[in-house]
Amino acid sequence: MGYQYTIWIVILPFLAFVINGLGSEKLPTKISGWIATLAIGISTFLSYETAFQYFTSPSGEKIIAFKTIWLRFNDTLHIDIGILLDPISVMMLVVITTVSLMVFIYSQGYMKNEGGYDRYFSFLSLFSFSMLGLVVATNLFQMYMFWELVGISSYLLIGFYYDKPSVVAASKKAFIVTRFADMGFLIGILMISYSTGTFDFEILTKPEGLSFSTTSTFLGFSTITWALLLVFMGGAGKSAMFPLHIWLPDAMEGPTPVSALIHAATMVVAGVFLIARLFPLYSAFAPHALGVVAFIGAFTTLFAAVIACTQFDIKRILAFSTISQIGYMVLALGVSGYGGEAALGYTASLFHLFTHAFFKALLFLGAGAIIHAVHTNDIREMGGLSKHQPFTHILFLIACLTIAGIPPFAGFFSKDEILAAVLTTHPIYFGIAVLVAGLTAFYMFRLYFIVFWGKARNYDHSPHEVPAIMLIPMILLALGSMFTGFIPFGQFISSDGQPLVGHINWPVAISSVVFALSGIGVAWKFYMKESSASDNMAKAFGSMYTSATKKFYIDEIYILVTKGVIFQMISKPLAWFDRNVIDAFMNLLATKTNWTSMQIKEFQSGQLQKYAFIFISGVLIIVLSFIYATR
Amino acid sequence: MNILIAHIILPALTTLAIMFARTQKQVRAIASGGMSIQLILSFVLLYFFLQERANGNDAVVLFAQSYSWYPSLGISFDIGVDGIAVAMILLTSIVIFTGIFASWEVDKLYKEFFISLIVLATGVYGFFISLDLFILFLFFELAVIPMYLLIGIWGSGAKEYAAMKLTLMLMGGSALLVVGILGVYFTSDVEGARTFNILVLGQHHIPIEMQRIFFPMLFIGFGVIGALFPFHTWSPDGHSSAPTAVSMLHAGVLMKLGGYGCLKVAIFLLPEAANEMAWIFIILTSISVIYGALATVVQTDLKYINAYSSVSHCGLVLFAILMLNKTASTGAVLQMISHGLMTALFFALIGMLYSRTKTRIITEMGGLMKVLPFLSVCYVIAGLTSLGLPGLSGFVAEMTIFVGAFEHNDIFHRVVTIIAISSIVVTAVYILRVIGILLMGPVRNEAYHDFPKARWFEKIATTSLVVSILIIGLMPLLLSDIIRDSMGMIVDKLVLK
Amino acid sequence: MSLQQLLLMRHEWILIASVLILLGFELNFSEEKKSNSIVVAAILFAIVTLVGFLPAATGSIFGGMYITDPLRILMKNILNLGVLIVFLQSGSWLRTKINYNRVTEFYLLILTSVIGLNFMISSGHFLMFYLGLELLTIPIAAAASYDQFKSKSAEAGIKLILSAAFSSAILLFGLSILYGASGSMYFQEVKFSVDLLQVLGFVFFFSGIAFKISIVPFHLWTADVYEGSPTNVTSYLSVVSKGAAIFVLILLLVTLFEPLRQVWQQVIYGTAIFTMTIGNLFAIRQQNLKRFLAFSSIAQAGFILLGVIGGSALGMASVIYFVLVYVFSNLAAFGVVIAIEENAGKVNMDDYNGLYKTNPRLSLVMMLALFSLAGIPPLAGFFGKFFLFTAAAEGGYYVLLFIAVMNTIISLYYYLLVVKAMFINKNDLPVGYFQSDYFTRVALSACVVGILVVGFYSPVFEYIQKLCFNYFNL
Amino acid sequence: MGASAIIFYTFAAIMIVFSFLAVTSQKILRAAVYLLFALGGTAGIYFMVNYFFLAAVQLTVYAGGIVVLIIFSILLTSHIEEKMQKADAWKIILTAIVGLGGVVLSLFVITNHVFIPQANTGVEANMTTIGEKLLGYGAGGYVLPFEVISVLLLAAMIGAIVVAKRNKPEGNG
Amino acid sequence: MVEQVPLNHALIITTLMFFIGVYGFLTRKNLITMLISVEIMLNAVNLNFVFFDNYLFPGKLEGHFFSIFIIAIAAAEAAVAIAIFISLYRNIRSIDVEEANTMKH
Repeated sequence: MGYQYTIWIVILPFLAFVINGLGSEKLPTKISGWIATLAIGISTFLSYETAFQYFTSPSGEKIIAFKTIWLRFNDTLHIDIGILLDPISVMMLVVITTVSLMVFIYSQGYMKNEGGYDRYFSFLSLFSFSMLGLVVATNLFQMYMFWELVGISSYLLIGFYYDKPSVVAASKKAFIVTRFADMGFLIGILMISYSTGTFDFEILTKPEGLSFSTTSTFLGFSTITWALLLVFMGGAGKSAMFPLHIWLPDAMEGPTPVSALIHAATMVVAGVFLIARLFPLYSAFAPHALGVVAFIGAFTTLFAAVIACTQFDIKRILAFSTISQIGYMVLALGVSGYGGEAALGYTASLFHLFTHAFFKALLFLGAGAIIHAVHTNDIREMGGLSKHQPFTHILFLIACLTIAGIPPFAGFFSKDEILAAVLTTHPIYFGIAVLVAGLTAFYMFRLYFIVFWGKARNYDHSPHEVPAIMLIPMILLALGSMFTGFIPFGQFISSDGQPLVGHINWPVAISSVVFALSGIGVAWKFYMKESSASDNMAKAFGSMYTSATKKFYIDEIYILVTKGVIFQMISKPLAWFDRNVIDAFMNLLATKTNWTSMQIKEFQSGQLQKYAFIFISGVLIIVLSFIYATR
Repeated sequence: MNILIAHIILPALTTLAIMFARTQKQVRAIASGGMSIQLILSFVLLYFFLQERANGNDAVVLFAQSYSWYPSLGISFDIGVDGIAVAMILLTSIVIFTGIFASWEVDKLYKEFFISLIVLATGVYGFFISLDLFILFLFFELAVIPMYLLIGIWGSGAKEYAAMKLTLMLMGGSALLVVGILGVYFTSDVEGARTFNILVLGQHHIPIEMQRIFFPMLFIGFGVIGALFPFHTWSPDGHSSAPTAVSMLHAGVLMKLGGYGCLKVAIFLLPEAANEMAWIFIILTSISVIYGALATVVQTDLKYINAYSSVSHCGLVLFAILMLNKTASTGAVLQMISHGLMTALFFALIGMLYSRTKTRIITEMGGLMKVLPFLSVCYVIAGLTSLGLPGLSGFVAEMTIFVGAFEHNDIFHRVVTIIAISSIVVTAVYILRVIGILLMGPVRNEAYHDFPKARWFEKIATTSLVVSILIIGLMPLLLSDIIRDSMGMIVDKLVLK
Repeated sequence: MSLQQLLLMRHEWILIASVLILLGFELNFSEEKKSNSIVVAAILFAIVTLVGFLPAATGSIFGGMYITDPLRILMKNILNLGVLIVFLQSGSWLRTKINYNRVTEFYLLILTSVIGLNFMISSGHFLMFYLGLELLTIPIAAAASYDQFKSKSAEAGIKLILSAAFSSAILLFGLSILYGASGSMYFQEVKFSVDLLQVLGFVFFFSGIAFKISIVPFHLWTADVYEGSPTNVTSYLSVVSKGAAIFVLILLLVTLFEPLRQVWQQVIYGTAIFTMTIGNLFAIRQQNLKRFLAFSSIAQAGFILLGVIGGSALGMASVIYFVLVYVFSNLAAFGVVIAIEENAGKVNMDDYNGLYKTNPRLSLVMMLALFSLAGIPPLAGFFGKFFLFTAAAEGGYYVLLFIAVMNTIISLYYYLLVVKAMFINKNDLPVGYFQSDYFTRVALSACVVGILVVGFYSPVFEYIQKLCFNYFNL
Repeated sequence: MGASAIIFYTFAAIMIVFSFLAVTSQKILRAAVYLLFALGGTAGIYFMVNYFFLAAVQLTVYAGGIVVLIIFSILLTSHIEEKMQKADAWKIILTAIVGLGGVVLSLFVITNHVFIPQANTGVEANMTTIGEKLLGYGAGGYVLPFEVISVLLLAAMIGAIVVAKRNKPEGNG
Repeated sequence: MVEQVPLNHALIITTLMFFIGVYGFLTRKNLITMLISVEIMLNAVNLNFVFFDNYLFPGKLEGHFFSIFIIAIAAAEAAVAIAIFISLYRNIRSIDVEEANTMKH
């Protein structure tokens, strides 16, 4: 039984992109949306089919469904384009197509009144195509290519409302920051490929056949450690790990469905996927690199959670929550071992990735529904929406409960696994993780209480419930959030392909739930009714609070480095240098020639006798030099 | 008739026909017709080439012909193409074809304009097909000189200064070439009569101490036209003053003569010196790469932006060549082609935008995406090619170069390679900056709404370039393999330390 | 001495015959018909040129005083071509009222000068050489001051004849010393060797020829004389007279002064650098086109020395070939200058602004000529210059070659200045449209054909090359 | 020192002194006359070495022809009494340095050279020999230069006439 | 050959005379006196030829004939030169060499 049809999973969105892109001026607007949705719908169907077929078949082996040489570098290195099916890629296929399909359907309603409908769906299809291509990549370089494509489609989608300057800046920032990270990724790839002579995952994920020198080459790390760190840099860029997270909050300038798809559920977890993909390499050759990964994950999850507590833009809160949640996943990967029980972190991380996709997409779509209704992003201008948008309210609540890790919602299960994995290896990180669980519950319910309860505001026109076409995908996602937790994830996905039996670690579960509930309680206390408690709290933290609202000034530092240092102190002087030193030097050659010409013009004095004088002097000098030479 | 000769006869006939044309319409028709046939001819050449190779003809060059010209000096009209040349000829054909359409509306001395343009193209074709150093040099200069008139007469801004500077600097480079070529000619240990034939010279040895003298001359000589730092300063001024089609041809094709020459003459004929001295030029070129990119970041004139980015990209070409291995050199050729197409597209678009907005300062424009969607999308595609997006040609080229550069594992090569790689970030910065200011944002001026949409000839020009970029970007294997196969001859001579 | 032997001097005889025929015509033309001699002279010289190309016997007569061989015949033919073009270009100037009764005299002066250069090239004895040199110069000095009512013309004449007298006195001083050292004046008898006395004599002697070629520092008369003289005379001076001197220089150096090779290579090495550089530096800022071409021709002389210095057959061939190319290129440039000067009375570069608008053909000819001088392919000048460089490289003079190629950039700069003036610069009052006379057009067309064809038609160079090799192997 | 040597040195002294006077005299006509004396001295030396024909030519062509020509031209262009301006001092100094340098250099070279005389062929410079040689066309004959110089003289004549003869400025129509 | 006068002495005399001519040519302002200086130079050369002829190669007479021709040419040269002087004099009313400098640089 073959998997050849899987190629259509990838190709169909691409076709939708091409049709929508080329026919943008000729197609009726409605049609373009349906073409794209149809394409992704079929892809979704095929993905489920694949998943069913793959996970029900006995072997958990890697399957190459399709492969062709795309570009040859030298005798050993070549880029292939192909489709690799293994547990994580199949899982990702399901996640991506599902969320995509939901977002596509949702967008039909959400974007109805926006211009550039066809452009929107064309870019969205491009994104789905890139993301699908990324996860099924058979080799590092194919992954890198689609990685870049994902970046550019993200850029295009963030910049959808391109006539707003803030949008332009945000899209630019998103692309450049990730690009910077990708540079590291690329160098990492090159280093790995130089050592192994291949890009192929089939070989790279079987570390038995590889050998690396582990002698330290630079700053105490071995080459492979450096390479994997650089690869992680790429992942960190896409997954918005500290300090490369700055683009993600700004990326919320894009249309909200886009945020749901790209900046919550799919693209941002590409980094996690990347590390998971190369996990055998990491754990076999670069434990130090994994340590760094864990540290970055732990730090980011706390850092982002703290900031999220202080923000007022609904989408930014969600963005920071995303960062925080991805930090969780990265942390889990970082503490994981390879094979057996030690690899719980690996499974947990991907499990969280899976559940997170559903509830975070739901959160964003819910946020979209709210924004759609009230035409603002600022939660201080919202309140009492539970009356106006009952369905949205319920769905949003489900999502909040899920992310807070309240059983029996999916988030509880995945988070529990992560906490269990962390606890066994790093108690300090466990402390952070549990704290973050509480913070998460706090800021999510802060959001929830302010928006849906609180004091009702005076809206320009009364907010109303969103149409069915937007509600249906949300409902489906809510179902996912509620029930995916019961999937025996370890059965399907583990680091070494052997089934891993997950079971709930009760002490951990209880502590995390307690923290979560207390977070919710604090939020209820502060925000359910108008109260000054939150302000007092903020005052108590003082400068800490202020810097958290300012996102710890990371953006400012970036601006300083880019605008101040690179732009003002390097590029401008360089441009000046080019014009006024190098070019001036070339001009100087010319002007000096002219100048010399002016200086010697007196030799041609018009005086015959001077001519004769020079004549005879010339003769005599030549003679003299010969006399001198023969002496 | 040999298909290669047809490549230089056809432009010559076209110029002749233009001379006898009367109206602007006729001139345009003849020029576009001639260059269309030329384009077809180039594809035919590619087809024949592939067929020959498929039939197992593994000669170093195909379609070789030799007509003795100055037998006493060993000068003969030796022509022949390998894969690299075929690729470059294709590039030239595409760019000149689009260049004709991009200059559709030249109405001042249009006859002379098209004649000069096609003469320039003839020089380029001749350069790529010749196997004899003398002929090669002849065509090289033939390609450079029409630039003076083209910029001087039809240019804008400080055109006289720019034209003079460009011509003198390029001819300065070619002056070095004379010394280098003659040095190679006289010091090579060819038995019997001396020869200028590259292939013959390539099989013989030149004393290393002579190589040390002539390699820098040849490399810098070709490097000047390839915008080698610090000999690149003709480029910003020249491009900014040149008319559209000329910028296209110049950046698109003419600058490639440099890389091609460095590869096929300097390195091929003087491999030992190349090995020994590569590091000097690697430093220069890696400076070129990053310096050009950084200097681009603050430019505001569209043409300056492109000129400096060309410095960066062409620096990458030379950088790759100096890596002295098959992969990187293949990447260099790919980069030449990719950059040729991309920059031609850029310049074509800049010309089209300029004809509407009458300014090239990006800060004076904005929001063009709304009013000129077609051209803007093309511009974005060009930009994405420039920053190396997969699926477009730039990615293929850059990755091949980087992989090739990583085949060296000493610390020096690693460091310069990483410097070169870092340029892709800077590239992204300036490309997005331009797109952000120029195309995005609110429409800056109400008058923009009256702009004519893209016209048919503009569409032909841009579309053919975009399609070429896409074809290479999506299916690079064919082209890359053609080039790689021919690279062996050059690179096999290099004894790597 | 048989008639056959006398016929060896075919070139000279037919020239002398032309002089006599022209004199006869002059005596028989009425006052109003003087200008007919323009036609007569042109036809006569065309015949002279044609006859020169007929196959001829070679040998030496008058006890070795007169030598003729295929190489020398070729040289004479090349120069004859130049003279013919000068003749054709002179018509319009001679038809002006000021010259109404002095037409034939001009041709007579030029013709006698040509006789002189023929004898100089064919000389086998220093006396013949000297006589030829003087015969080449003295009539031209008179012709230089032909414009009686222009003080500049007289000034040019003075500068020419006095510097020529001075330089030939120095040449003679050197010659006398060489005579004292070697004991003979016959080329086939003298045997030089390297000692200081002969070096002294050689340097003095060399400066006399260098003066004719305008090699720095013996060049200073050039620009002034070129500017002041009637432009036809200037073109004769810059092409024919200079070409003859170059020819005789290479002939003497590689045979007679072969033992002094070390010496003259060093002398030429030094002077070549100065000649190229100074010529170019002065040419940069000239406004008067005649002066401009004067300095450019000085620079060209410097390039020619690159071919001389190797002293090889290839070098010799490249020099001869370059002179052939130079004849066409420079005369084309002068032809345009003459045409503009006669029709608009203007010789300044500013006056050429916008010329392409009104006189596109003339501008194109000028551009071709200048590009050929600058050595731009595919014009003949490119080949000429490349072969000169080849000759220098053959001798291993890479440093000199490097300086030379750097100089070509400067030269390109100022040639482009003129091109810029004609094609790019704007002008409210450009030179008006005019139609040149028939002869000028023929002359310019011939030059253009020469510029375009000589390079491509390789047998020309191959023929010269063969002759030079034969000459060397004698 | 024999008589002939004394006479020789006397002539030499006359030549040098009058040459010098000819190039320094303030009065132009005097300069011409001094030139005449110098040329005459030269002729005397020619007589001494038995080159009578040459001496005769020297006297007739040089002294008789050229000097007269010069004097005529002086009369045409200058006032005889007028004193000529002196050249600038720096010019004189520089020129003197160069001239002296030239003398020193040349004499240094010349006097350091050992001349080896050849055996006398016994040919006298009498009129017969000269006549034969001047019209001889074999080796040692000078008929060709003799003819060439006739062309030269013709050219010089034409040239001189063309330059010196003045057209009426207005022409004749 | 003059007995008891060594060749070197004779050559010293001619060299001196030659450079006196050079000196005159470089310093005299009047064109005619410049011509006179040239004549002196030529005369020195003539003497040189004669001395070499007479001392070193007696009986060959080459120097002798050379001198004759030099004299003839000097005459022709002088004639043309003077004609041009007169032409210049007509134009600028002066035969001062320093005033014949309208063309320069």
